[in-house]
Amino acid sequence: MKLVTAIIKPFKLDDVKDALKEAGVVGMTVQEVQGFGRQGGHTETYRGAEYKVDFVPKVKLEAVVEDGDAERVADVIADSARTDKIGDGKVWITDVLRIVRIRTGEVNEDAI
Amino acid sequence: MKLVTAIIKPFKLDDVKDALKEAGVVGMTVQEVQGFGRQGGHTETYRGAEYKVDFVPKVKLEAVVEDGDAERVADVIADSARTDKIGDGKVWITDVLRIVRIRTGEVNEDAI
Amino acid sequence: MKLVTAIIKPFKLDDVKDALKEAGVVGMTVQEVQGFGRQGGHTETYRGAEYKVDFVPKVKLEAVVEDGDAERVADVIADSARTDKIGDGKVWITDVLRIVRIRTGEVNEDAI
Amino acid sequence: MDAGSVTWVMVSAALVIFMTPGLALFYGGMVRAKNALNMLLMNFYCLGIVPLVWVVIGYTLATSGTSPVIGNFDFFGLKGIIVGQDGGEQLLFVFFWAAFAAITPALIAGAVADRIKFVAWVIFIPLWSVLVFSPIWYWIYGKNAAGELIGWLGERGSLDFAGGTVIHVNAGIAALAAVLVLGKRRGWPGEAMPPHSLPLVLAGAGILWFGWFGFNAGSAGAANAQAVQAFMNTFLAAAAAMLGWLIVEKIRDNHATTLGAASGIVAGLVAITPAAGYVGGMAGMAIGFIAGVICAFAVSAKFKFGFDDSLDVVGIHFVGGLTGSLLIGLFADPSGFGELGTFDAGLFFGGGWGLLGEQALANLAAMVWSFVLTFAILKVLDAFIGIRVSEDEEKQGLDTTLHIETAYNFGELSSSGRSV
Amino acid sequence: MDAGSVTWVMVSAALVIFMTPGLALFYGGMVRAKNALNMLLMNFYCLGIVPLVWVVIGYTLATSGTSPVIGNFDFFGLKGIIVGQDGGEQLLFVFFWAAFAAITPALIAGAVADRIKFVAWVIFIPLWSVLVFSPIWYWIYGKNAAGELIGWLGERGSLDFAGGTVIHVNAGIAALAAVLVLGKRRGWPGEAMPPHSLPLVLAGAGILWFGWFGFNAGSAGAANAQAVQAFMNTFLAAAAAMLGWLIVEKIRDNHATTLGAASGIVAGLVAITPAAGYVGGMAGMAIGFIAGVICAFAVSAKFKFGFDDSLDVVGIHFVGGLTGSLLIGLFADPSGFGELGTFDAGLFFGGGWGLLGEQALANLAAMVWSFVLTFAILKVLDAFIGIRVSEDEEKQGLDTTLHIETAYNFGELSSSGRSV
Amino acid sequence: MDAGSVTWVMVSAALVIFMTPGLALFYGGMVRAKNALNMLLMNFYCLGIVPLVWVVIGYTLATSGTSPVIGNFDFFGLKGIIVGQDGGEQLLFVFFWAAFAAITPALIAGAVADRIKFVAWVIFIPLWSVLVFSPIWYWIYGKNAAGELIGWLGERGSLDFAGGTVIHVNAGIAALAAVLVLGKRRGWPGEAMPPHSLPLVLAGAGILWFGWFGFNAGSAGAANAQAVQAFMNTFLAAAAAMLGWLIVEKIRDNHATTLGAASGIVAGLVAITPAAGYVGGMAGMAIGFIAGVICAFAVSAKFKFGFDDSLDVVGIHFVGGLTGSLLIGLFADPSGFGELGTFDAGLFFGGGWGLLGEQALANLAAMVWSFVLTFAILKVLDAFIGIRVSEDEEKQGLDTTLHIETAYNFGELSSSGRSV
Ligand SMILES: Nc1ncnc2c1ncn2[C@@H]1O[C@H](COP(=O)(O)OP(=O)(O)O)[C@@H](O)[C@H]1O
Ligand SMILES: Nc1ncnc2c1ncn2[C@@H]1O[C@H](COP(=O)(O)OP(=O)(O)O)[C@@H](O)[C@H]1O
Ligand SMILES: Nc1ncnc2c1ncn2[C@@H]1O[C@H](COP(=O)(O)OP(=O)(O)O)[C@@H](O)[C@H]1O
Repeated sequence: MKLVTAIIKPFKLDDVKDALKEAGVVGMTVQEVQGFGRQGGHTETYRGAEYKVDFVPKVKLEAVVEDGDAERVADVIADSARTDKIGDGKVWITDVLRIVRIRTGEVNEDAI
Repeated sequence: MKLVTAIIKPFKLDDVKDALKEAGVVGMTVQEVQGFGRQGGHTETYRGAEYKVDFVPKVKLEAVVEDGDAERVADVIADSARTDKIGDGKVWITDVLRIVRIRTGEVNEDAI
Repeated sequence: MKLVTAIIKPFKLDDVKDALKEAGVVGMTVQEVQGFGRQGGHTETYRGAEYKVDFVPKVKLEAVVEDGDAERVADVIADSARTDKIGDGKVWITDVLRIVRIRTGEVNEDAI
Repeated sequence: MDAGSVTWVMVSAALVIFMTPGLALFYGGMVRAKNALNMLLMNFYCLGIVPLVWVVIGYTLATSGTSPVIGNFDFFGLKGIIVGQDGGEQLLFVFFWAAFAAITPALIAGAVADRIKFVAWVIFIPLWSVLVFSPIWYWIYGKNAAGELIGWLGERGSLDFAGGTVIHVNAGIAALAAVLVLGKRRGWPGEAMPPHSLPLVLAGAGILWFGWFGFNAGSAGAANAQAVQAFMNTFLAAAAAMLGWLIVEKIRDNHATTLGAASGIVAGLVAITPAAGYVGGMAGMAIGFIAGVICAFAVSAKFKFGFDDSLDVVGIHFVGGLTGSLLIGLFADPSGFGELGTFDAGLFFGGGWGLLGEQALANLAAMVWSFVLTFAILKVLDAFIGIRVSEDEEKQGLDTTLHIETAYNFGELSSSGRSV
Repeated sequence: MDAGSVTWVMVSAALVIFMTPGLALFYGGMVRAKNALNMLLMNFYCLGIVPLVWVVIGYTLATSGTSPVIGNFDFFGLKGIIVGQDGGEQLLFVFFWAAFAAITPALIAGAVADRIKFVAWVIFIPLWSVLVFSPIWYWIYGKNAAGELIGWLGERGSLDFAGGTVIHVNAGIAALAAVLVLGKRRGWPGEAMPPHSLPLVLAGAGILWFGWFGFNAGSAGAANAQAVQAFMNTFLAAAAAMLGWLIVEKIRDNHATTLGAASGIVAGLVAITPAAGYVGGMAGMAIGFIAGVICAFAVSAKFKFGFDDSLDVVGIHFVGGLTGSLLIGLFADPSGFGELGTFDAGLFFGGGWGLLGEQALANLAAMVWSFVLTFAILKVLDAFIGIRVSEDEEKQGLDTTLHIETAYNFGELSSSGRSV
Repeated sequence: MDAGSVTWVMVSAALVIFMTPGLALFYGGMVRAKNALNMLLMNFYCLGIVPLVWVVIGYTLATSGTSPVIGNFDFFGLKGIIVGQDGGEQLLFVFFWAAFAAITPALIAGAVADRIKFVAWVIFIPLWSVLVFSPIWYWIYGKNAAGELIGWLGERGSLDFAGGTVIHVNAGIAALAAVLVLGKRRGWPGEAMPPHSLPLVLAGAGILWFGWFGFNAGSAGAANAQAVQAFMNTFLAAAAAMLGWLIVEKIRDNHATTLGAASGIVAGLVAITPAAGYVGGMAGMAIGFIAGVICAFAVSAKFKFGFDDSLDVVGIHFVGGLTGSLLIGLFADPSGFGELGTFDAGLFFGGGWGLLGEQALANLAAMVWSFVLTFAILKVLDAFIGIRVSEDEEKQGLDTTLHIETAYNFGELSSSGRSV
């Protein structure tokens, strides 16, 4: 199995989730993260004092998929998350040695 | 070393943590995440308008362990996190190439 | 490519980020997590009833880097995050099979 | 004026002033976190600009002179209002009413939430206050030096105890005009836009209810029997409306909600506003309950008709205010007020259909003027400066883009950053 | 009644009404985030239903007639209460006391937090108000048409200035009965259930203290010397109780806490409630300090005895109310009140043990009635509809399961979702 | 004293008391989340200790006797103040002023935020109240038994309607002394320390504005023409100052901010405090606007001079209070107040430079006394017990280290833990 990890723009999450569902991905886990990259941050001003905030809100999405699906899933994510503006994020793939479904104890392909 | 990652129900965290401590796992890192899966979400209603929230609160737990311990630790987590109800989550194992303890600079087995 | 993951003390984040920038790392993703380890937690008291909170706020930092940079980046993080007090955290390295920049579709080294 | 009544009106003024911060929390909690500060600021800004506009020009236009439609400049810039001469009696009402003038346009903020340019709002508010609020106020409350009602609606016998028509119907219909000019939020209605903090909404609702006792019972202008009755009615109407709304929810949606309770309270308060000093306690309860039920349904109309009234200003203030104002035509009962009962009786209390007709006319007049002027002001503003934020600003949220602040910085990460 | 006093009672009524939203925030901040809305709604609901029940039936049962134990139906549905006839004097107290009637059962919400079915609460509150609150009120405050105390306790000379027995001891012991019927929360006491927002708790405490000036000083029923003294005592008792509680914490736990300060304030306010208009300032300070210290210890009793009084209604309202009520027996000092000093003196001021005995009797009577009736009502409700939520609902939290809402939606993820 | 005025002063006292919780939220929202509770507690503590100190010793030192510089012990522990004798008139002002005494040192909390030891604060506050607040109060407001001003500044004709000098300049300069003793926060000014909850700040600002009507208009001591004028001025000054601050921001920073609006409100309220009962409405508006503009610049001075006044107590209270106090010298206009206009006229109203000189002198005297004493008290405290927390405590935050609590526990994880 492979773990596909994506960093995307928060407001694209619903689109990505729908695209993944369509592509047959039935499970995923997401969380709010802060990204640092080319996009740059923004400044905030409090009582005239200016601060630079370097981090930008992003969403991280993780899905464990079968080996053969990984590249396709990564592409589905990339396609549905794309806005063509800087800061669209990354998708990367890592190897998973074993996965267990806690409820049933099923392992690997059956557990996804 | 191996990284054991688990997605569990939030209210099981204390049980899992205690089980891991008993199993000799001395360090772990957790965070709140949102899960999408078979369990399904819930609806919310605001002034009569209904919304479907697809994501369910989950906790993600990560522990780097020695190679030989990985499967056992995964099983300990699965056993202590099980409620037999849908949405109990997953545990997966990935490979870690190197780990450093920041404080001391110790590496690998010594750093866990 | 390699994924360098670090668990650090929250107030060291700015230092680590600056050190990474200097070391040529142009992108990273961070998030707030809770750590369990040797450092121990703290107690809280509400109306005389005492509770033990085992988890300590930490920051998790992830950066995908080129294969050859991984160890150096891990060391940069470790050096800049070190306070010599217990709870400084860990850095670990895992393997990344493929990475895509969503905006452009570039892959691997070009996508970092 | 006796010291007890001076005290009552001062306290009432303070209470009504407190309502605008209350409204800010009520609305601020209902928008998404990324727009919370913009909402708070739109409300607070009204409490900044309107009192100044009111004492300079709005008050004199709304109260002085002899015309049936608008005041003159006799009190321009508080001219001739000297507390040392009348014991403060006139100035007392200048500021009591200034508080009403301030909250009225603030109500509109709920409709235009999440997408109006702040600079457009900044210009819109004083214009609206002078061009829309002052005239309608004059029509209903304008008096001559002898204290007789001379505004063309008030003179006919229209009743509006504390501003059902002048404030709620007026602001509610202006809200409709505003969203028609402004258009829907991106993503509406498909995307979920849940309140970011319901405790804040409830805190705001509590403050609004509290302040509304000054709004309604203070409008008696003295600590008298009418004030006492208005107080009781304000209490009962809000309570009954809360229940009315919750019952609709329980039956229709199978769950009673916290936002429903808060919304019901406000609907009841809106509805009793025009009627508070004209009806008995059981009628006050009935008006509240009816408004709670009607508004619980009315807030869904926007989905049917497709106008994005973000926080239901139309469904609650327009519909609630109209409901209460018309119900005066049924429930007004001068017999319970002794010598203060100098107004017409409603249909159920022996007064025939006449009063209901007057109420309908007054609301219609206010609706037409308010809708047309609001629409026109915003169209002109849109042509000159544009009234809507860019797509990027709307997506990222107005707080970081328009005010370069963020509402909440809870975590350790949010303190990360350096001064420049 | 002079306009100044009418104003004072109206203001006081508004303040007391504001206390229920204040209590909602105070309690709401103390529960876990997943149950925050349920707590807010339980409180707000009391402000919806109780005033209606009170004006229809509760008020007449609590005040009219000639019996020593319960009123009659003379004022059923506000019958015959016409502001035009008495200048509003009677109606003024109808709503002033309605505010007391509303907050009393709301206090109980703190004990049953996190696990009671909302529908059970909805039914319980009006029943409790009529069956428990009105009778006890009558026993202590019931008067005949000539204005003489005729309730069996009041007539004996029991003192309860603003509701120490009628409200706090009553609600506090009812809270105990309720948790005995309801059982403990799952996980209690092993699991940590920390307050989800202490700033909300403190905001609530601030509102409570503010409102309590109306509660206590308003209970003088006029802007007179007794009101002034009650005001001073309310200020000093809360201040001293805050210090008392913080000192206990510092000595016992080595740290003074914010929740301790808020709790101490409320304990002091509760304790001074029965005594506010009967004691001098230094006695007020002493009562507050004593209550702060006692309640700081009393809240731990639940762990010893194993009853899960979630937010310490017993430890603060029952214990604090009883403490204050009994201390009247020591500190009551009519000599400082001039012609208003028509009550008995306490032990320290030359009055002997008699008053203390009366105070003990009154509290005992209220405790028995309240405990038994509350227990019975909830047992019956439990038998018919069940009063406790399911395990799943309790675990997931009452907000999403009973009210299908969530209190907070801060992040970007929480706006994710689609309308259906 | 008529019941209307008694009511007005009681209401005003309640409003001023409510300001300290309001200040707690205002300040509490502005610090980082890890120090929020400590800030709330520092404020609430003032409302606990100061009233006690005031009734025991502070009040008598501030008001009794015949000396030009300090009172005597005639009213020690409320001795001889019996409501039954004077209808409560004296006690009324004991608690009204106690509320002022409580909030004054609470203001200083904003300057020392995030780093002062709680135990040092606990000791500092009562000392400061007796040694700094009471004497300065006496200098300006001290009267003899015949009601003539005998404090050395008041007797010369210095004007300070509601405490511009006695409260704001005093607390503001004390704040400066305190941060000079205490030193900067670690990381300041390089590190971002953004407000953790601006909605809380705005809620606090709303409460402060609301309460300030009691502060200023209540300081007339009666429901009279001067109270009415003071009320109007309080409204207009805050509104104009909000706009002034926002205009500076828009021009200088290109964005108007929510924190700017809240800050402007407070700056305007501070500035109008000394002047409220001495100037006309348009002058009130001008004073507010000027203060808003000046304070918007003044808050940046700390970066230039390098003193870490965390929440700008110096920039707002000292500068704003001084601005308002000096502007009395220009704008005071007794002619508008009829028989209450017994004070000197300012420069613009035919009074020459004399009043301005007196104002300058009074502020200078207050500044010197307050700065020197505050500096000395804290130096002594620092020598004996240390007034600054450890580096670890400062980094981890004062809530978990000093009070072993956390302000927020939103998520599921925060409930994880076991009782011990
Ligand atoms: N090397 C990296 N490792 C981990 N996350 C990264 C890396 N580079 C970028 N990211 C994440 O991707 C987000 C977008 O990257 P950015 O450089 O801003 O734009 P783009 O993806 O368009 O090149 C960042 O905010 C960060 O969260
Ligand atoms: N393929 C997957 N990759 C990553 N996380 C997953 C995946 N499938 C499920 N999850 C996580 O596990 C949680 C539980 O999965 P779900 O399908 O609801 O129930 P179950 O684990 O009982 O089969 C999900 O909420 C999600 O967080
Ligand atoms: N085996 C592990 N797997 C994952 N995270 C760990 C592991 N051990 C420690 N951590 C993380 O590192 C943090 C610091 O570890 P701790 O044992 O407290 O101190 P130190 O790093 O100084 O040895 C922990 O709070 C936890 O977040």
